[in-house]
Amino acid sequence: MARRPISISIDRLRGRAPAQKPAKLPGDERSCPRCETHFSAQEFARNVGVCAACGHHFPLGARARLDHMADGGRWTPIGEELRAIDPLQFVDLQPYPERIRSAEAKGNTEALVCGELAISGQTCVAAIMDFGFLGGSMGSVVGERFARAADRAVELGCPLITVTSSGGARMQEGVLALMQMAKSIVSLDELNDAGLPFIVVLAHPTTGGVWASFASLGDITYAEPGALIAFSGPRVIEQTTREKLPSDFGLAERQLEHGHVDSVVDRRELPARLGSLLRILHQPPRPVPSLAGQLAANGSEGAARIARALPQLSRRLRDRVLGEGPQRGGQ
Amino acid sequence: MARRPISISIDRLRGRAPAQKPAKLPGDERSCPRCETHFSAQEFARNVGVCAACGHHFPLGARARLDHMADGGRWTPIGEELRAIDPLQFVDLQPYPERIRSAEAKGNTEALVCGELAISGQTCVAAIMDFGFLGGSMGSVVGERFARAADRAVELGCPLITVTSSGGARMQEGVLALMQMAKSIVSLDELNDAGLPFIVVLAHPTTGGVWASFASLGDITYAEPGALIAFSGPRVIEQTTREKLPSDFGLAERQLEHGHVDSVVDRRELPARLGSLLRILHQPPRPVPSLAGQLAANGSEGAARIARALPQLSRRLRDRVLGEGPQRGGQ
Amino acid sequence: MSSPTRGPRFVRRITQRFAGPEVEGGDVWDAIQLARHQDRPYPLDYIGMLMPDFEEIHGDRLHGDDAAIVAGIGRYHDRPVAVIGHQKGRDAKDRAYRNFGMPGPEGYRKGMRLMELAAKMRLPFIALIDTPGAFPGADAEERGQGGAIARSMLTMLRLPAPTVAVVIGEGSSGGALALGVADRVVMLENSTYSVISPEGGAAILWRDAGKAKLAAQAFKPTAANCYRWGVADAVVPEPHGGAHTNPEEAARQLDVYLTRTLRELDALSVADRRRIRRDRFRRIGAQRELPPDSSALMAQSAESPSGGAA
Amino acid sequence: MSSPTRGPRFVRRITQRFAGPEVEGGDVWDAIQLARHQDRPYPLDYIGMLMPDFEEIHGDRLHGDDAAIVAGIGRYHDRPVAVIGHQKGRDAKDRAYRNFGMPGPEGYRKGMRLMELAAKMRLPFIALIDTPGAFPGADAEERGQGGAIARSMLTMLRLPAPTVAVVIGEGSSGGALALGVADRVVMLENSTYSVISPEGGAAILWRDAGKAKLAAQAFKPTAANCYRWGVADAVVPEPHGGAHTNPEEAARQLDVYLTRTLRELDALSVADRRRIRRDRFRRIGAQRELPPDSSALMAQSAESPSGGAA
Ligand SMILES: [Zn+2]
Ligand SMILES: [Zn+2]
Repeated sequence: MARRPISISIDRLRGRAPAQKPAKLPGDERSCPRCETHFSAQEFARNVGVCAACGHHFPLGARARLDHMADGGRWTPIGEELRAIDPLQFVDLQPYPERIRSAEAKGNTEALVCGELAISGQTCVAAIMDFGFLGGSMGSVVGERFARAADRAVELGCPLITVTSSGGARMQEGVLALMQMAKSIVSLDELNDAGLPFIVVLAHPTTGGVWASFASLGDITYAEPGALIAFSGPRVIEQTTREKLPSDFGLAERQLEHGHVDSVVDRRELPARLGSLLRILHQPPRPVPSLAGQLAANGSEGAARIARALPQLSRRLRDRVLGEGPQRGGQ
Repeated sequence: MARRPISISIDRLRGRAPAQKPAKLPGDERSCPRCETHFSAQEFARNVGVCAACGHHFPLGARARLDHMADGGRWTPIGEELRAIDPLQFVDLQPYPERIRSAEAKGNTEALVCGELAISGQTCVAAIMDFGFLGGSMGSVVGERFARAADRAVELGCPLITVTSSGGARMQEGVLALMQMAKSIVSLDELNDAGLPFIVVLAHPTTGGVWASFASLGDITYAEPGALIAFSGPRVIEQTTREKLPSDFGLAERQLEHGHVDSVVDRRELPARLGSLLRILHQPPRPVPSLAGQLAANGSEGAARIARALPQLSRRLRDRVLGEGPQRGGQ
Repeated sequence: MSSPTRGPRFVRRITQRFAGPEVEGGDVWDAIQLARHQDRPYPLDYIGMLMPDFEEIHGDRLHGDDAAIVAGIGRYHDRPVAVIGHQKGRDAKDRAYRNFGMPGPEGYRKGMRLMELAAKMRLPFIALIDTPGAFPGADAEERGQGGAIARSMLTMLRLPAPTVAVVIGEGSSGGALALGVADRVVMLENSTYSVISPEGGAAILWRDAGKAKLAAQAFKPTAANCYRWGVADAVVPEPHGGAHTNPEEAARQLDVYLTRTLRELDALSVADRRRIRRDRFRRIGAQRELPPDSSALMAQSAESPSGGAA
Repeated sequence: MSSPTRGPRFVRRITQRFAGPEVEGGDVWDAIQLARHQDRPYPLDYIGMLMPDFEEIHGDRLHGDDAAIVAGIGRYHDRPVAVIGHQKGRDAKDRAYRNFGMPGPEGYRKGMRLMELAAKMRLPFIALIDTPGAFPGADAEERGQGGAIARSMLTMLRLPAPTVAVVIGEGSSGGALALGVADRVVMLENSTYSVISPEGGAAILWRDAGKAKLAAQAFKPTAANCYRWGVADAVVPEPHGGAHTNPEEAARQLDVYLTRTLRELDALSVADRRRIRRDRFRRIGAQRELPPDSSALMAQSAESPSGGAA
């Protein structure tokens, strides 16, 4: 039974220092902000945005993450047809539609990309945030795509996995963006009813309304090394309370110590870790017990006799009446 | 609308310093350990064991508490017929049966006295601990009486009130005493299913297994001023960790600050406070909705039609099937 | 009766009734000032006026008690109801004690205790929202501010009995929404509901908290707009000049609304209420959907802002 | 395979099978030494032997992570199960890290997270009990040690799927029982289950922790006695000399028991399991009941020790 050791200590779970902005270099070269190693775009891609020298985790796009996580890099998009509009006719330093257009020009269609995929042979649905699209901010499209991803997980009876990276709610959609927090919670409640696992991977940074909604409600929660995880960012806190924050404030490793994260996981190991987790959680769909059997088990033979006479009772009704929905996990 | 102010601040909820052992005086006179005022047994009884001068709360017997709380001092005992036995043939410095006999000789039959009563006209069941009976320790009789009190509350559809004062589980009944913690939790789950409030009043001292079971699970939790409330007592903690504890460690007022108590209530005001609370919580028994109506509301007309044809379905089954037991509060 | 001190009368009536056009420009800023008026009734004022008997609960059973949230059981029209609200302070000392109505995780967790009792006893749950946001502090973060807000929403969403959230002053950020996942969400006429406070938004968008007025104009967080966007189900009228000019009348209007709404919601089954509540939030948002065959980025059709009156 | 270092072989077989007479006097003390033997398998050892795949969870989402409790999801006979246990350390450093298997409230609250997941996914829940008791510390008290234990019991009692608690070493005090409110409670042959550790009991009863041997003889906390009292539903045999002499064999015996028991419990409905679980603990205790017409204190009849084999 060769496998990784199970007696994980906090020390071994510790990750690395926080990320800074990568320096711009000529051509496609990059430099690691922590160890200053230079490497090419190919090396960067091969290491899924992790510095091979020191393990620093660079930001990574949602599609690159999906390609990396999915068996054979194959995944089927969910909710791609959804696009942002400008319900408030919002203007700050720039009109909102212009911001959307320039974000879209970089190749993504929104700050959340969802797909159906297999990881180590296990079917799942993934909802991956992209910090490159308006700071991963959560607007109406993010909320609706997340909801459709959850719907699909319920349809398939499989786990939902999310990788978060977000500055929070999208200011430019005002209170409608705020409401997406509640909308994401509704989706989690649907998963709860279906008995399906919700797995969260916190990437740098996960802040504001995303941390204060679905991102903090994982059944199992991983975080990438050095990821900042906070409701209020360090700058806001320092300005408000005039307290000097520790240099590792809100970082994944510190959040682990404070009980908010199950494990700090290197991005390069994420597909294997998720595969193992999905394998453990996998539950074959259970036979829905017959109404007659249930009522009999509950000790009322008379009612059970009646129920046996009711083959027309739909499964859906049966589930609702008995308060026991189908229990499914894994694929 | 004359009534007490609702904007209660922590400051106003604060109580008084911890109790020490009262000094023995000749005759029936007592002396307050805090302010040294002397007073007679009559004065003591009139003030339900509270020093009229400084408000210090003396220990008070369970029967005196019931007489004080119940309208007109009238209450009907529950579980009085239960008595301790010696399942382990336990001997420490004294055989257990001898300890029981001398405790019984002081007038009480066990460390928990239960009764059915009215407070400000509201029916309720009370389970009151007596520190005078083997340090209020929880053995099998305490567990069984508590369970019967809870059963009676479910039968009556009324709230259960407990006043706790205990050194914890009763050593002399060994692991059977430990199990009474779990047994009390079962009773709370029965109250939960019936939707009935559980009100806790923490008196000095509430420690060990009593604090770590039903005493800490009140829907509303009052504490008497100066009551020590802890799982491990200060002496054990100081011996184990060699830390010096603050002088107010575990006291009601400090527990309020730490979020474990809703309000510190002077014993003299307790009947009025409980009466007001019961009045607020009072819910008339609800009509149990018909199965047909319920199923129709759930959107399944076919099933509703079937259900309308089933008058023989007992109410009990209906409740279980629909997952909605009768909801009752107040009397 | 704990009626608040009366402030100077506001002569200008700045908010149109919800049928009218939205409030623009400087008027939005005035609306925000009115929503924050220091004499505006707070939850304990409404509770005092509507619920002659009220038992406040304290503490989260974990760490402490948060005075920025008041929670308890009140007797309302001869039945017990669970009530919660963000409580600001009126004078300097009280304001500090209440932390300006900015809760920490302890406040939301106290709220979840109340929700648990409400679930067990099937009590209607009424939330009165009035906060500039959850408290931004390092301690609050380390005790799980984000998770407390998220879990508060989830717990509220699951309540079996009717739930009503009323924005009575300023509802800003997740700190407000934590108490806002209800069957019905309504706003008092001069209240505001926004993704963030104007100051917070200005600091982020213009990198200058002084640009709060600009931010307010961009967010347009008035009751009339929120009604139009489907964020508020109704707008409860306030007395002429604002709730602070006549708190009893403000409470009376709220009472009329709550009574009618609880009656409506009481008639539903637990399952129906849950479904309606989920659907309500599931629908909120404004986006467009490309037709199935469109070639990705360029398509513009099928605009479907799904907000609007519910 | 994380099998523990083998200790010196225990030559004396000190515990009778559960049909035999109870262990008396000095033998009880020996039983306690065996239950505490430093080479005895701990939860992570059993997990490693029985569940090739295991995902440990960390943290209570409130304050911290408690290494005195291990909790996670394991793959057991091709299905997911939730597993929790008190984890002592084997060497000095590990013992300090695990706080000698004495959990704080964070440990029990991590356990409640696992229970929540087990409830949602309807996973069987297996608890491996081995602790001298919950940690007695001022901080633990202020973060609600008592309430954490109580709530852990209540949460475990409500789980929908089968629950099994196994005392694998020493089960002392509420800190042990916090994980023990299960459908089936069983003890390994050389384990002990007691209201308090012998040292703790001696400190209270004789005011001298050195009288631990006397206390042990008074408490008689062996598996055989607990079975007789109805506290344990079964006793799982250990290899000759104790579990530490042959951990694989100990794990195999546990596996046999768990497999059979989960099969039995799986066959029941959620409602039946809950009823059986409640009834099990409702019945525990030993008291007598006076006949209805007896004149109070003097009556001696109707002795009804309700413990005994379930
Ligand atoms: Zn590097
Ligand atoms: Zn005095």
